[in-house]
Amino acid sequence: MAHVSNTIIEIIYLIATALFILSLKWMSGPSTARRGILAGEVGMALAIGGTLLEHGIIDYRWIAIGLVLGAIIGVPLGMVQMTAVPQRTALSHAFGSCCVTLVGTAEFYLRTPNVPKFMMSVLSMEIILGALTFTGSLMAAGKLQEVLPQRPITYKGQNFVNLGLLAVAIGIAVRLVTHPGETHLFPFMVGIPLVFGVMMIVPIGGADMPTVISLLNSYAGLSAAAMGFVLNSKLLIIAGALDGSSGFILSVIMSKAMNRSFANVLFGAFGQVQTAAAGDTEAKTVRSATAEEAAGILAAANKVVVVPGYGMAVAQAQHKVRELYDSLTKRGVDIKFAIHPVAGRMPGHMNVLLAEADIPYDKLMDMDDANPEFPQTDVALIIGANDVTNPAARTDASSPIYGMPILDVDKARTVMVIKRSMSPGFAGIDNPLYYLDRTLMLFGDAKGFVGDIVRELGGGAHH
Amino acid sequence: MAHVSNTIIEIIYLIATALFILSLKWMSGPSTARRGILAGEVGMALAIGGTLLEHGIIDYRWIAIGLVLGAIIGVPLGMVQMTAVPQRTALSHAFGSCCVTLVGTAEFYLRTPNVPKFMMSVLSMEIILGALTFTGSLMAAGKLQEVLPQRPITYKGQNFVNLGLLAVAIGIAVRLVTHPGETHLFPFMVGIPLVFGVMMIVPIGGADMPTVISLLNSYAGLSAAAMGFVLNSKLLIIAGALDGSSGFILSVIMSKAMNRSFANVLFGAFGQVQTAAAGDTEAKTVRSATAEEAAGILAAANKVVVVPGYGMAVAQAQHKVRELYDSLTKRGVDIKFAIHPVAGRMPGHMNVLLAEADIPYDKLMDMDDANPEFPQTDVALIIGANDVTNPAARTDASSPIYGMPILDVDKARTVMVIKRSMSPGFAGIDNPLYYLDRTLMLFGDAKGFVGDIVRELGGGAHH
Amino acid sequence: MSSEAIINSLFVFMLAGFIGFEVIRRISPLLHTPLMSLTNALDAIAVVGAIALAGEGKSTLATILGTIAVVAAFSNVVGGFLITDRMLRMFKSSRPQKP
Amino acid sequence: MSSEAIINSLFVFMLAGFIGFEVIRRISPLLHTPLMSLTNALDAIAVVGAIALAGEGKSTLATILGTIAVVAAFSNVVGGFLITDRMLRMFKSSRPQKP
Ligand SMILES: NC(=O)c1ccc[n+]([C@@H]2O[C@H](COP(=O)([O-])OP(=O)(O)OC[C@H]3O[C@@H](n4cnc5c(N)ncnc54)[C@H](OP(=O)(O)O)[C@@H]3O)[C@@H](O)[C@H]2O)c1
Ligand SMILES: NC(=O)c1ccc[n+]([C@@H]2O[C@H](COP(=O)([O-])OP(=O)(O)OC[C@H]3O[C@@H](n4cnc5c(N)ncnc54)[C@H](OP(=O)(O)O)[C@@H]3O)[C@@H](O)[C@H]2O)c1
Repeated sequence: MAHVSNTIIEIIYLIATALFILSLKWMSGPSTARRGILAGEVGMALAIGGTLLEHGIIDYRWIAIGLVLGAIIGVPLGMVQMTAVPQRTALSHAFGSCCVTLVGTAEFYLRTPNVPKFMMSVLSMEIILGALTFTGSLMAAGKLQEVLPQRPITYKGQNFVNLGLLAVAIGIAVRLVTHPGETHLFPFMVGIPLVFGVMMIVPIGGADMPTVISLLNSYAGLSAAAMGFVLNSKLLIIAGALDGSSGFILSVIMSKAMNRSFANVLFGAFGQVQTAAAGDTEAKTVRSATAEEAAGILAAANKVVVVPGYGMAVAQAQHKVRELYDSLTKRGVDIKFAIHPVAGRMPGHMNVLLAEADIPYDKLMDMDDANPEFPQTDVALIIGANDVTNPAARTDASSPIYGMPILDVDKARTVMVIKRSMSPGFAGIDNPLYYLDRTLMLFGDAKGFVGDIVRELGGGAHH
Repeated sequence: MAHVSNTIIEIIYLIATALFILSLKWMSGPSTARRGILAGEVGMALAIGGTLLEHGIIDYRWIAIGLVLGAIIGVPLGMVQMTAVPQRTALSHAFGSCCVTLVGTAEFYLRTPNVPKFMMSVLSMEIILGALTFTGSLMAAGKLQEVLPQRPITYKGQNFVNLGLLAVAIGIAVRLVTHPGETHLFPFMVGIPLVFGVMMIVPIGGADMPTVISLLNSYAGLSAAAMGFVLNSKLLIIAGALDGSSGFILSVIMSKAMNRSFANVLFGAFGQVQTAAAGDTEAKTVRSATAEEAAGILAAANKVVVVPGYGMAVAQAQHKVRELYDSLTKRGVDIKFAIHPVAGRMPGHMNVLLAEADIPYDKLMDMDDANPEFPQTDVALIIGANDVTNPAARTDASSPIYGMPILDVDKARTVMVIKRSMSPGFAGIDNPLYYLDRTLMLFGDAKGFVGDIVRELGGGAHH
Repeated sequence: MSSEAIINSLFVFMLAGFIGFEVIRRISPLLHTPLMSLTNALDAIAVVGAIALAGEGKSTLATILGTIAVVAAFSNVVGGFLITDRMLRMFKSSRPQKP
Repeated sequence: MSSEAIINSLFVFMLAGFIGFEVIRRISPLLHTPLMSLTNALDAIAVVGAIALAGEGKSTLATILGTIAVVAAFSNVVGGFLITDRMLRMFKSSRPQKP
């Protein structure tokens, strides 16, 4: 009987797994994505339900308490502002890997001293990855939320210390694999990675966090998969593998689009981004314009392409941008949006913000669709974007972002750039785009300036 | 020890499986396809090598004999003419399912009378699917090779008889699941599906075979997967599942492109294609032309699109077509090929033939790329194609192929059709295209006629 | 943990890895942010392991750690699905959306 | 055949099915014919089962059937790879082919 119903539970897990896979398949496009979530939710419900049926379980009180508390914490985590999504993501990685680490620890103390070699190796992997992801993600969240200093903190021999820590942890793991009885070693195998997680993030600038996060994402997936090996749960192995590959692929995409060597990312993106001295800026001259003039040019245009960037996010300007979109559309101007894969601070950042402001997603073009359009574009309106529009990536072999694929805004007839100053963006380098004759700088906060333009347009703009 | 080395063998299988999957991934495009084969070959070598290492094996003589004989038979099967590929494919399905059936039979007699229920059910599935695929594929091969009568043989209550047979076989299987000791029933569980396989193909016209073949392909895959369940071999399960889904997807593609209900295919494509009376043909008039005139028109054209079909295959005309391609290209005419997904008699049939004749594959357009081109095309030269160019599919709701996606050759300025007569194609229906004013019929054998055109072009064609 | 169980797990891991790559690679950049929060929620399936620990009462330590682990993981389940759903609700098309 | 083995097999089958669909669906029609012969060759992996039968000498019947099965399956292996390779050799691009 017990036997049979275990089989039933396994079959429930099988179905849950299939639903998880379908859930990701359906995320492939907006039209099926909602169905995707549903599949994921049903799968999760089945999996949890199945577990609750398991025979080993004798006491449901603690489980109940845990679930209730979890829900209570989860709801606010689900309701955060869209602009807070990056740190929220980091935080949830921390929670996930916390769970994995705790389970791993408990499993060890339950099984020691007789833990088979393979089992002990995956267990160690689970715990080391889990622990460093836990503290690492917390640090990342802290930096993104700016409760921790954004700027990289570096000191001599840092990499040496960090890698040293990791080596020690692995050494202990090896020892435990051969002598699983030496329980006194175990706390170090948990503790040292916890420290390493912190040290690993310390030298990384806040802006680099997104890449780190999705890397931590794949670590979290791997540790979950390792946990699956330990508990011999295919469901966990598969979920972990899916999560791991997702994180991995996203970090590859990011590092490619940021033109950073992938190795550089894989090894925790040590070191900070080089800040080129933007001293020679004063030399060259830029043309700036007022909201009134900008509104006039926009109203006169047939085809406008808006290029949003990190600045729109920090300024929370997306709703004003929506107003701009409306009033220009009303005037019969064809207005579209060009989204660079790493515009903003996380993959798809701009898409979510614009979607939040109810801008239809079929008006959003990705880089490959957008670039052929710029030559026929009257006005390219850049709102708080910088690096992703930097022509130096195409032309100047000495530039740190040389070779990074960018949006060819400089091909448009007129370029207008909304930003607060001449200061550089994430890559910390100057942008020759601003010194072109066809370029107009619109200095000011994205939200405020776009608001002004909208007002100008509202009050029957010129002609 | 034995234990360890079994693990090693399992790991070899793991690698082999990964290579099989990569092999299919790399088949996605011509540039990586060769690598795909290599991966498949290495995987196969590993798998066979691993098996030979297994401890159970005490006597290698029979294995050696089997492998040698297999190789001797395999080589000629690998060297057949490209035009013989359909029947060759059918034959290899027969061989594969023969192997599966034999193994299943042996396994039964080794394990009876104590065969667990689940085991017996998959074993039955393996044998029933295997057996019917075996004879079914042989029949298909015979019809395609034309050693068997091509035309469908039908009689009253045929479907009833066939489904009845299948039902009986399944009934026996059920009985054996509950009473695995009743060995006397077993031969019937093998024999009846063998008969069913024959009966299933009898009523199906030779031209329908390709669809049947890829359906049998997915059956073969399924039975192999079932065998994997019986032998508890993940390698087999995975290979079977891959093969099964491949056959399934191809038959879906075909049935879609042929505008046949997918159910109709799934249930073995029972019943034959309705042959519409093409009696009213004489009524309408057609214009025909000589090779000389055709050559003149082609030489004068800027853009020519060739639409090959089944006729080119039977006439073995691909090499002449290559000559035509060369001489027109030399004259600066832009000549391309439009390939309908179900042109010919198997998926990708035309692509292989044209590739055999060294026509570069980037000159081959699939339907979606080709159709927008026809309006700017001077001459659409149809060589032995018929149904895939039949405008009735767009216009005539009463036509059996109404709704089938076709190549819009009738949008070209001039249409030239090489075929031997006015007789219909696979779908057995008349083709209104032939009665358009812009259409010229070039009556003759594809090979001969194209040859004549080439000669005309060679001998300084008009102007 | 029998060596067969290990092999099984390796096979499953390998296959799941392939699926992960095939599927994720084809998700449109438009949805990369919701994708992150969805995989987050799915990964929180680790909660099943935690539940077992918290419920099987094998040792006080196990129960305590298990319970904390349930809290951590389940908050991800709830939060992850919630925010993914909220994000996707935002994505609207100007054309009537084909299902 | 333990129920656990069954479950494992089911998991593997399910995953492999997903991979099959994802991968095959994306193979260009250009290569559908070689695809057919390749899957053919791969499916002939059934030869491993046949080899075991023919070699383990559990019974005369098993040995005989096994040997025939080896012949049948291995001819597919050889023939399948051979013809697939021949076909793919034919596919040439007019542009220099990028690897
Ligand atoms: N998306 C990802 O996944 C990801 C991950 C990691 C790193 N990155 C990196 O982030 C960068 C993204 O490029 P990006 O062009 O979107 O941003 P960016 O290059 O970082 O430039 C943002 C610009 O916005 C301006 N800005 C800041 N606050 C503003 C406000 N309130 N109002 C108006 N403007 C404001 C800033 O100029 P002022 O200070 O003069 O206003 C700054 O130049 C890339 O270098 C990318 O590699 C992206
Ligand atoms: N590709 C697949 O996977 C597949 C599978 C199953 C069924 N089918 C079906 O097969 C058909 C394929 O369409 P199709 O246009 O390629 O072929 P088709 O519609 O069968 O027409 C072939 C034409 O070629 C002509 N022909 C035959 N021998 C010839 C020769 N020696 N020289 C010159 N012409 C010759 C015939 O006309 P004459 O007799 O007057 O010469 C016939 O009208 C479709 O109906 C499709 O549904 C395809």
